[in-house]
Amino acid sequence: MNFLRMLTAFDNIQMLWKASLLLAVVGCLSVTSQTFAQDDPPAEEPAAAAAEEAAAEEAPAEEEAEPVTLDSLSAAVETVETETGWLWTCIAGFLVFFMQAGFALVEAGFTRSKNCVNIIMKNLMDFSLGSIIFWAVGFGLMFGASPSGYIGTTDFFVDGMVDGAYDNWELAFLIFQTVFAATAATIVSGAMAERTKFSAYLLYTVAITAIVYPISGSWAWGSLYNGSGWLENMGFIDFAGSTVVHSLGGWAALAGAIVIGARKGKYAADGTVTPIMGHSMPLAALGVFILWLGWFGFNPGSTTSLDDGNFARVAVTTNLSAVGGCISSMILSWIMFGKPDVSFALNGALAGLVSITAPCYDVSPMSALIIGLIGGVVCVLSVLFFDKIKVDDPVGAISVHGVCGAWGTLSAGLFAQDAINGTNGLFFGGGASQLITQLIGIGAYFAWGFGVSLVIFLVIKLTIGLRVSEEEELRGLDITEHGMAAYPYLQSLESA
Amino acid sequence: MNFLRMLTAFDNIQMLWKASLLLAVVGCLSVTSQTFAQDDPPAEEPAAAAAEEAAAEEAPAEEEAEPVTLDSLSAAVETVETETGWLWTCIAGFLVFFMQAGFALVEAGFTRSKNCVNIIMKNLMDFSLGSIIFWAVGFGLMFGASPSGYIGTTDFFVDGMVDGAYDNWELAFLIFQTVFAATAATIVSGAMAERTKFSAYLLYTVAITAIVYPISGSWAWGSLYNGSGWLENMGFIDFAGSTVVHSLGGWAALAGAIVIGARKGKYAADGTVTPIMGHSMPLAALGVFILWLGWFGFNPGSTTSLDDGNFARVAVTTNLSAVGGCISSMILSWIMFGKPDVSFALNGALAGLVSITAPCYDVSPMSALIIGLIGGVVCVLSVLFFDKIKVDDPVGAISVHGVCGAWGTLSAGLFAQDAINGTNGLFFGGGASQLITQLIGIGAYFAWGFGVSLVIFLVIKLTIGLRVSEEEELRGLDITEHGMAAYPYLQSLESA
Amino acid sequence: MNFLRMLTAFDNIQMLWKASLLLAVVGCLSVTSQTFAQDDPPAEEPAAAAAEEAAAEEAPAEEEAEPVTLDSLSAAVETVETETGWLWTCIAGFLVFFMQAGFALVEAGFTRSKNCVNIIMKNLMDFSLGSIIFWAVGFGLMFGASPSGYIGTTDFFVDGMVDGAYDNWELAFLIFQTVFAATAATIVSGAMAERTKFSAYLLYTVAITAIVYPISGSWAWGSLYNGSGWLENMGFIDFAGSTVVHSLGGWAALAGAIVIGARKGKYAADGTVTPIMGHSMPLAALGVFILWLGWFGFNPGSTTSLDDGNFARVAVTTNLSAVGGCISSMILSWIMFGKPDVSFALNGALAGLVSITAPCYDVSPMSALIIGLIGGVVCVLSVLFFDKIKVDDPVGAISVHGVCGAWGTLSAGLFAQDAINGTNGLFFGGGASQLITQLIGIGAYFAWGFGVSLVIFLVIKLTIGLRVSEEEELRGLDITEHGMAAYPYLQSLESA
Amino acid sequence: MKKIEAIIRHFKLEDVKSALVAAQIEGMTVAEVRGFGRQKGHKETYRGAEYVVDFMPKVKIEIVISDTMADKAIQVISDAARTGNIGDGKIFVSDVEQVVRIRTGETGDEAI
Amino acid sequence: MKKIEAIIRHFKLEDVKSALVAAQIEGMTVAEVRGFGRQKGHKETYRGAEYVVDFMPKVKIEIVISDTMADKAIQVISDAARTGNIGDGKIFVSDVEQVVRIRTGETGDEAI
Amino acid sequence: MKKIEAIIRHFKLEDVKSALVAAQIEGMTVAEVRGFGRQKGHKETYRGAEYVVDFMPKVKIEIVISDTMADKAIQVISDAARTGNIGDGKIFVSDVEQVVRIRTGETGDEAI
Ligand SMILES: Nc1ncnc2c1ncn2[C@@H]1O[C@H](COP(=O)(O)OP(=O)(O)O)[C@@H](O)[C@H]1O
Ligand SMILES: Nc1ncnc2c1ncn2[C@@H]1O[C@H](COP(=O)(O)OP(=O)(O)O)[C@@H](O)[C@H]1O
Ligand SMILES: Nc1ncnc2c1ncn2[C@@H]1O[C@H](COP(=O)(O)OP(=O)(O)O)[C@@H](O)[C@H]1O
Repeated sequence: MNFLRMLTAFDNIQMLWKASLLLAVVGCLSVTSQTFAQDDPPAEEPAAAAAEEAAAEEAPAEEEAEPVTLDSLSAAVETVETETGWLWTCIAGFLVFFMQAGFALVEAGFTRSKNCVNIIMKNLMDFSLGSIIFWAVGFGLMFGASPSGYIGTTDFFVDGMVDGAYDNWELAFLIFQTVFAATAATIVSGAMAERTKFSAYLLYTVAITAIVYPISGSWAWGSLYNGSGWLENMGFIDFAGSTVVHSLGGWAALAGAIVIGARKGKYAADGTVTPIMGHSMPLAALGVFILWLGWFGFNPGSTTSLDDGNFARVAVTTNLSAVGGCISSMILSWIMFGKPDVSFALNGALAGLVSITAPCYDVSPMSALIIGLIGGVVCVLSVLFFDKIKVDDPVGAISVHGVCGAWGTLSAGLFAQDAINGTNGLFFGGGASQLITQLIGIGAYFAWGFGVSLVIFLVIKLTIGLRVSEEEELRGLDITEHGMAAYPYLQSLESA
Repeated sequence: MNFLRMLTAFDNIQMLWKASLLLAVVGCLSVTSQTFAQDDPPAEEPAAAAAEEAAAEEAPAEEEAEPVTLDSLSAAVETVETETGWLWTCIAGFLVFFMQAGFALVEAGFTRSKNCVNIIMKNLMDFSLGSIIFWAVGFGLMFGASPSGYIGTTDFFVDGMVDGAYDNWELAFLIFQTVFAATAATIVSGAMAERTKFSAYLLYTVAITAIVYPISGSWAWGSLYNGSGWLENMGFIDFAGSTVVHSLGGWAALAGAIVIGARKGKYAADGTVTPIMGHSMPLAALGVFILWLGWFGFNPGSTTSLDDGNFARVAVTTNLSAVGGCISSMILSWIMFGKPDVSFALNGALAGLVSITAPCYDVSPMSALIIGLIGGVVCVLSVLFFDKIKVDDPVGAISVHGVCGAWGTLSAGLFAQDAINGTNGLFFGGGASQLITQLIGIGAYFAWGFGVSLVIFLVIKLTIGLRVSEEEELRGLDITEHGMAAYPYLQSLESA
Repeated sequence: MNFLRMLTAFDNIQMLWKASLLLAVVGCLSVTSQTFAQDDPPAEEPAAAAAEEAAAEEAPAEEEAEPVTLDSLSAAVETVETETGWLWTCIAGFLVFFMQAGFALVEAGFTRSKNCVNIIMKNLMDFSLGSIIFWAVGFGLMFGASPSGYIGTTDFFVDGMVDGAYDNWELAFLIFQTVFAATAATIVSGAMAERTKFSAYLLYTVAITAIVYPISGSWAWGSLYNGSGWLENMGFIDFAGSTVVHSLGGWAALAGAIVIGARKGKYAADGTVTPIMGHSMPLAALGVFILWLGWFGFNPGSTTSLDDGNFARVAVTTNLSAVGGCISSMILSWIMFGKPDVSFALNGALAGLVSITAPCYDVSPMSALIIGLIGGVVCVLSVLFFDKIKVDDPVGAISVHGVCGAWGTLSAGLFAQDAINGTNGLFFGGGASQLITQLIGIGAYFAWGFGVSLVIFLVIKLTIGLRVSEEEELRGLDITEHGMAAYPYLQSLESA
Repeated sequence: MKKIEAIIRHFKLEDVKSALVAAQIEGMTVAEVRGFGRQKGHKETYRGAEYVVDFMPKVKIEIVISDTMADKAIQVISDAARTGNIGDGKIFVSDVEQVVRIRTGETGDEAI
Repeated sequence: MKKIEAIIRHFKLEDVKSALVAAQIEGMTVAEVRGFGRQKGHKETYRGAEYVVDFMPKVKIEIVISDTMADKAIQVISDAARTGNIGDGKIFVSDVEQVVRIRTGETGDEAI
Repeated sequence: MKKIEAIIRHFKLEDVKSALVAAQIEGMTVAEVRGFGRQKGHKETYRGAEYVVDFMPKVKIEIVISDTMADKAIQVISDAARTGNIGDGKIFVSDVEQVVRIRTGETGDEAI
C-alpha cells in the first residue's frame, strides 16, 4: 500500500483515476480475504466448532427437545449471567467510545477556532487508525501469551483474521479494549494542538496504538486474556487504567510537547506567559460532561461482568472523585486568582476522574472523595508548573492524564482497604509494600511512555517533520492543513 | 382535527382563545379515550389476561409460595433471559433515539446558520409526528399480518389503543421500531435543507412514516413480528436496515432534491459548482460522533435479545466498517483535492456505518473493514457525481444513505460467510444466488422509495407548494419560517 | 473547613501557599478517614460480613465445589435477576447524569453569551456539591427510617462512611438518587440565570440538596429504602418524580425568580415585555435531545429492576408524552404568534416529559399522548402567564418543571387505569379519590418547595446578597464573576 | 453634508437610536468595533496566567446628514450616550462631498 | 483622491465586487454593519413577546480611488447594487488627502 | 485634525498598537474587515468543488489625531505593519472638522 505516499501527498493532483487505484487496492485486499478463506476449509472446522458451541449453548433453551436437568439448568443460568456480562462490557465500551467526542470537544473548545478542524480530524483519525492497528497488532502484543511478562506474542487480529470464528466474549473484550487504546492515543492530540503536522500526528497514532500502549499494557493487564505481565504479578493495582491508559498517554504527550516546543507567542523571552484562550467554553464544557458519562463505562465497565454488582460501587467512587476534583480545583483557582475559573473546574473534574481510575475498585467512597479533592489540587498546580517550565500544553492533558494518573495510581497504595477488595494501603495499616509496588509501576510507565515517545517524536521530527511552518501556524492549521475553516462565516478576533 | 388548517395558518392571529380550542380538541380526545375504555369492560378481559400473565411470569420469583421445581426454575431462567433481552432492546432503542440529535447537528453544521432553526424544527417534528403516526398506522402496515407479503393489515396502535393491555415485549419492540422509522424520515431533511417549506416537510414526514417506510419495511422485516414479507421469504439479507431504513430514506431524499431543485447560487449556468459551506464543523463532527454511538444501538441492538452474545460481533463489524469508511474517504479526498477534507472524513464514517448495517451479522471483521473502506470511496465519488448532475444535497444524505446503503446491501451478497451466519456470498464460494437476491431487494426499494416519494413531492409541489420564495431563501428560513435566528447576536458573512 | 470563607473570597490574593493550606485540610480529612477506619476493627466485622455475603452469592457459580441443588440454582437465578436489575439502575443513572449536560446546554442556549460561563459553572457545581451533600446528609433525610413520616433520621453517608461495608444495591440506589437530587437542584439555575451571584447560588445548592429536596422527598418515596412517608401511605402516585423532583425544583425556581427580580430591561414600566433572546438555538436544541435521552433513564429506570419488563411500557408512555408536548406547543405557538416557534417546541418536549414523569407507570400509551399534548399547551400558556405577572424566567423552568410537574401529577388521578397498574383515575371510573390524593400531594410540595425556598432566598439576599450589581449584569457574569468569556474571540451584538 | 461618526458604549445603542429617531434623524449605520483609549482594560487570568484586555468592545454609529442638522445630531448623541465615566466615547465630524441613494439615484440632501 | 463608502445589501456583495473588478477597480475593504433607515424592520415574536428587528444587516464597501475614477465607481456600484426596493443603501463620497501603501511606502495615486 | 485609517494584517495588530502607544498615541478604534486587493486569495476545495477565498481578513485601525501628530502616526504604523509582502495594507488620511468627547463635552484637539 502506498499509504505513506498518500500521507505526504500535498500536491494538488486531482485525477479521478486515483480513486480507482484506491478501489483497486481495496479490491486486492478483498481478494486476499477471499483467498485466505479458501486456504483453510472455511465451512468445516470453524463452522463445526461454532455449531458445537451453539448446540452447547442453546441446549438449555430448547427444553422441548432435551429433558431439563439440574446440570442443563445450571449451565443455562451461567449462560445468562455470562452473556449479560458481555452485554454490560459492550454497553460500557459504547460509552467509552463516546469519550472520543468528549476529547474532541474539550480540545476544540480549549484551542482557537483556526485550528478546530484539525482537532476534529485528529480525533476522528486516531480512533479510526487506532481501531484497525490495535486489532491487527496491539491486541496481540497486549493480551497474547507473554512468556517473558514483557510483551504478548499471540492473538494478532484476535486470532481470526478472516474466518470469523471468534468467540463472542473475545469480540466484546476486543471492542472494549479498542476504545481504551484509542483513549490513550487521543490524549496526545490535545497537548500538541495548534502546531503539529497532521501527517506527523497520524504516524504517531500508529506507533502508540501498535507499540507504545500495548507493550506496557501487557505488563499490568495481560492476564485479563491470554497474557501475564510482570507488574500484575507483583500485585500492582490499576483497576481501570490511571497509569496503563492515562499516565501513559500523558507521558507521551509530555514528550511530544517538549519535542515540538511551545506555540508561537505563548512564552515571551522574559518568561511571562501570554495565555492563548480557547475559543468556546460551551464546547469544552459539553466535552467534559461527555467524558464524565463515558467514564461511567470506563471504570464500572472494567468489571466486564456482573461481578456481584460491584459496578455500582465503582460508579459511586468514580463520581465522588470527579466531584471532588471539580470542587477543589475551582476553590483553588478562586483562592489563587480571585475568581472561580471555568477552565480549571473543567480540568479538575477530569483530574478527579483520572485519579480514581486506578483505585476505584479498592477504596471506600470517602477515600474516593479525598483522592478526587487532592487530584483537583494536583492538577491546578501541575498546569501552573508546566507553564513555568514552558512546556506548552493547550488543554492541560499532561497534568490531567499524566500527573493525576500517577497520583491516582499512588493513592491506591495509600487508601486501598482490605474490607473492600482484600488489600490494605498505607493509611489502613497495610504498610508501605503496596505503595512501593505502585511506585514501581508509576516509574516503569513513565520511563517507557516518556522514553519511547521521545524517541519516536525525535525520529518524526528529523524525517518528515513534526511542526508546521510559522506562517501555517499563524494562519491556522484548518486552512493550511485541511483547506477548510471551522466556522467559515464568522469573523474572529484571533491572532497569535 | 383541524390539523391541516393549523399547518398552513400563516396569518398573524394571536387570540388566546384558540389555545382553549386546542385544549378542547385534546379534551375530546381524552373523553374518547375514556369512552373506549368504558365500551369494552376495562377491568375484566385485559386485566384478567394481565393478571394471568403476571401470575405465570412472577410465579418463579415467589418461591416461598410455590415449591421450586425443575420446570418452574427453567421458566424463571428463561424469564430473566427474555427480560434482559427486552432491556437490551430498549437501551439500544434509546441510543438510536439519540441519533436524532446526531442528524440535527450534522445537518445544522453542514448548512448555513440562517437555516439552522429550521433544521432543528424539522428534526424535532419528524421525530414527534413520526412517533405518533408510526404507532397508529405504520407499525401495523409494517408488522401486522401480511397475507400478500406486501403489506401488513393488523396491529395498528399495536393492538392496544386505550386499554393498555400491551405485552411488554410488544412495547420494547414498538419503541425500537419507532426510532428506526424516525431515522428513515429524518434522512430526507438534510438533502432538502435550506429551501423547503416547513409545512411541506411536515406533510412529507407524515407520508413517509405512515406509508412509504412501513409498506416496504414489511417486505424484509414483517416476520420479526406478525407479518411475513416477500423479500425475506427469498432470503434477502438486511440485518439492521442498510436498505430498509437508509437506502429508502436516501432514495426519498433523491426524489425530494430533484423535485425541489438546487439552492440558489449553487450551480452556475456554465456548470461550475459554487460550494455553499456549512456554518459549523464542530457541530457537524459532534453529530457524527453521536450518530456513531447511536449505531452501536442500531446494529448490535437489532439482535433484540441476548442472542448468544452476537451483539458483540456486530459491534466489532460495525466499528471496523465505520473506521474504514472514515479513513478511505479521507485518503481519497487527500489524493483528489490535495488536502484531507473534514467534511468527507465525516461523511465517510457515516458511509461506513450505513454500508455495514445490512451485512453486519453475516460477515467477518476483516470483510467489514473492506466493506467500510469501499463504502468511503463510494460515498466521495457519489457526492461528486450528484454535484456533477446538479442534484443539490447540502449534507450528502443521498450518497451516504441511499448509495452506500445499496452498496452495503450488495456487499452482503459478496462477503457473507457460512461460518458466521449460515450463508456464503460470492467471494466465499456461495455463487451469485445471494447476490441476485440482494440486487432484487435493492432494486425493489429503489423503485418504491424513489417512485412513491417522487409522486408525493410532486403532489405537494402542486398543492401547498414545496419551496419557499426566493426572497425567503435569501433571508434564510429561520426568520421567514420561524421568526427566530439561531444565533441572534452574531454577525455572519453568509450570503446566497 | 473554611469553606464559606473561600466562597466569598473575592480579593485577588494569589499566594501559592494557600494551595498547600487546602492540601493540608484535605490531608486532615484523609487522616480522619484513616482514624475512623482504625476505630472500628476494619478487617473484621465488615470484611467478615462481606465474605459471608460473597460466599452466599458466589456459591452457585462454584458448582465444582458444592453440589448443585434446586435451592442453590434458584438462588443463582435470583442473583442474576437482581444484579441485572442493579445494572439497569446504574445505566439508567448514567443517562440521568447526562441530563446535567442537557440542562447546561438548554440554559446556556436560551441566555446571552455573556453569561454562558456562569451557567456552565453553576451546572458543574450544583452537581458536584450536590453529590457530596446528598450522600452525606440528604440521603438519610430522604430514605432513612422515618417514624413520623415527615423526615428520615438514619442512613447518613448511606451508613458506611469509611469502612466501605456497603451493599452494592445500596450503592446503585445511591448513585441513582444522587442524580435525581442534582436534577432538582439544577432546575433553579435556569430561572435565575443572568443575574444571580455565583456564591449565592452555591449556597442555595447546598440548601436544596441537603434539606429542601430530601425532606419532602421522604414523604413520597421514603419507603423505596428504609423510610416511610405520609404521602405514599395515602397512595400518592408519583412514579418518577413529576412532583417530587420537577415541581419541587420548579417551585424553588419560582421563589428564586420572585426574590431576585427580573433582568434589567426585560419589563418596561408600561408593562411591555422586551424579549431577551438566547444566544444559541443549536445548543438549546442539543440540550433538549440530551435531556430526552436522559429521561429514558429517569422514567423507565425508576423501575430499578427488571420488573417484568415494565421499563418498556414506561419508555413508550414517556416518548409519546414528549412528542405530544412538542407538537402541541409548536401548534399553539403557530396559532398564537403566526409562526412555529422553536423555543416553545423545545420547551414543549420537556413539558411532555415532565408531565408524564408521575403517571408513566399507571397510564396507557394513548393517555400518555393526551397528557403530553395538554402538557405542551399548559407550558406555553404558563410561560406567557409568568411574563404577564413579570416573573422573569429566562428558560421557562418554572413553567416546564413546576407547572407541568403539577399537571402531570394531577393527570395520574385522571388517567390511571386499573388494567395497567391497579388504580383507576377519574376518567376510568375510579372516582375522585385518587385525584384528591394527587391534589394533596401537589399542594404539599408547593407549600414546602415554594415556602422554604422563599425563606432561604430571602435570608441569602439579606446576608451575602443574591444579585450582582447592575454594572456586573450589564457586562455579563462571565467576565465579572469568572474572569473569562465563553467565546473570547467573537464579537456579539448583545445588549441589555 | 457631514458625516458624524460616534464611538459609543454597547449598551447605549438603544438609547442613542431612540433619541435620534425622536429628533427625526432616521438613517444611520452601525458597526461593532473595539476601542483603545483612556478607559483602561481589565486584568484577567486564564489558566493561571494574567493578561490585559485592552481593547474594549464599542459600537460605532455613522450618520450622514445635512449641514444644518449636524449640530443637533451631535448634541442628541452626546446627551444620550453620556454616563459620565471614562470610556463614553467620541464623536468625529467630517465633510462629505456627495451622497447617492442607490435605489433611486437621487443625490445630495435628497438622498439622505 | 476620494473615499467611496457604499452601504449595500448583504447578498449584493458578490455582484458589486464582480462589477467593480470588471471596471478595473481592484482594491476595496468590506465590513459587516447594521443599518437603520426607511426600510423598516420586521416584527418577530420570541416566547410570545413581540419585538422589532429594526437594524437590518448590511455590508459596507470602502474604496479609495483617484478623483478621475470616482464617478465611474459610483455608477458601477449603484447599478450593481440596485434592486429598486427600499433598503438598497447609500453611497457616500468624501475627500482623502493622502494614501500610503504600507509595503512599499508609495504614496498618493500610486498607492491605491 | 486628521483621521488616519490603516488597513493592516490581523497578526500585526499587537505590534502596531504597541508602537503607537510607544509613540504616545493612545486612542484608536479597531474593526474587523475583509480586504480585496493585489494580494490574491487562495484556492480551496470543499466537497470536491474548488473555490477562491478572495476577501482576506484584515484589521482596520482608525485614529483621529491632531494635524501635527499625523505624520508621525503614519510613519509608526507603516513601520510596524510592514512585512514586505503583498497584502501589507494601506493608510488613508483625511480631514476631520470636529471632535467631541462625549463624557465631558470637550471639543477639538482637547477631545482626542
Ligand atoms: N484618537 C482616537 N481615535 C479614534 N478613536 C478613539 C480615539 N480616542 C478614543 N477613541 C475611541 O473612543 C473610545 C473611548 O475613549 P476613551 O479614551 O476610553 O474614553 P473617553 O471617551 O471617555 O475619553 C475608545 O475606546 C476608542 O474606541
Ligand atoms: N443618513 C444615513 N447615514 C448613514 N447611513 C444611512 C443613512 N441613511 C441610510 N443609511 C444606511 O443605508 C441603508 C439603507 O437605507 P434605507 O433608508 O433603509 O433605504 P434606501 O437606501 O432605499 O433609502 C440603511 O440600512 C443604513 O445602513
Ligand atoms: N483602493 C482601495 N480602497 C480601499 N481599500 C483598499 C484598496 N486597495 C487595497 N485596499 C485594502 O488594502 C488591503 C491590502 O491591499 P493589497 O492590494 O492586497 O496589498 P498591498 O497593500 O501590499 O498593496 C486589501 O486587502 C484591502 O483591504
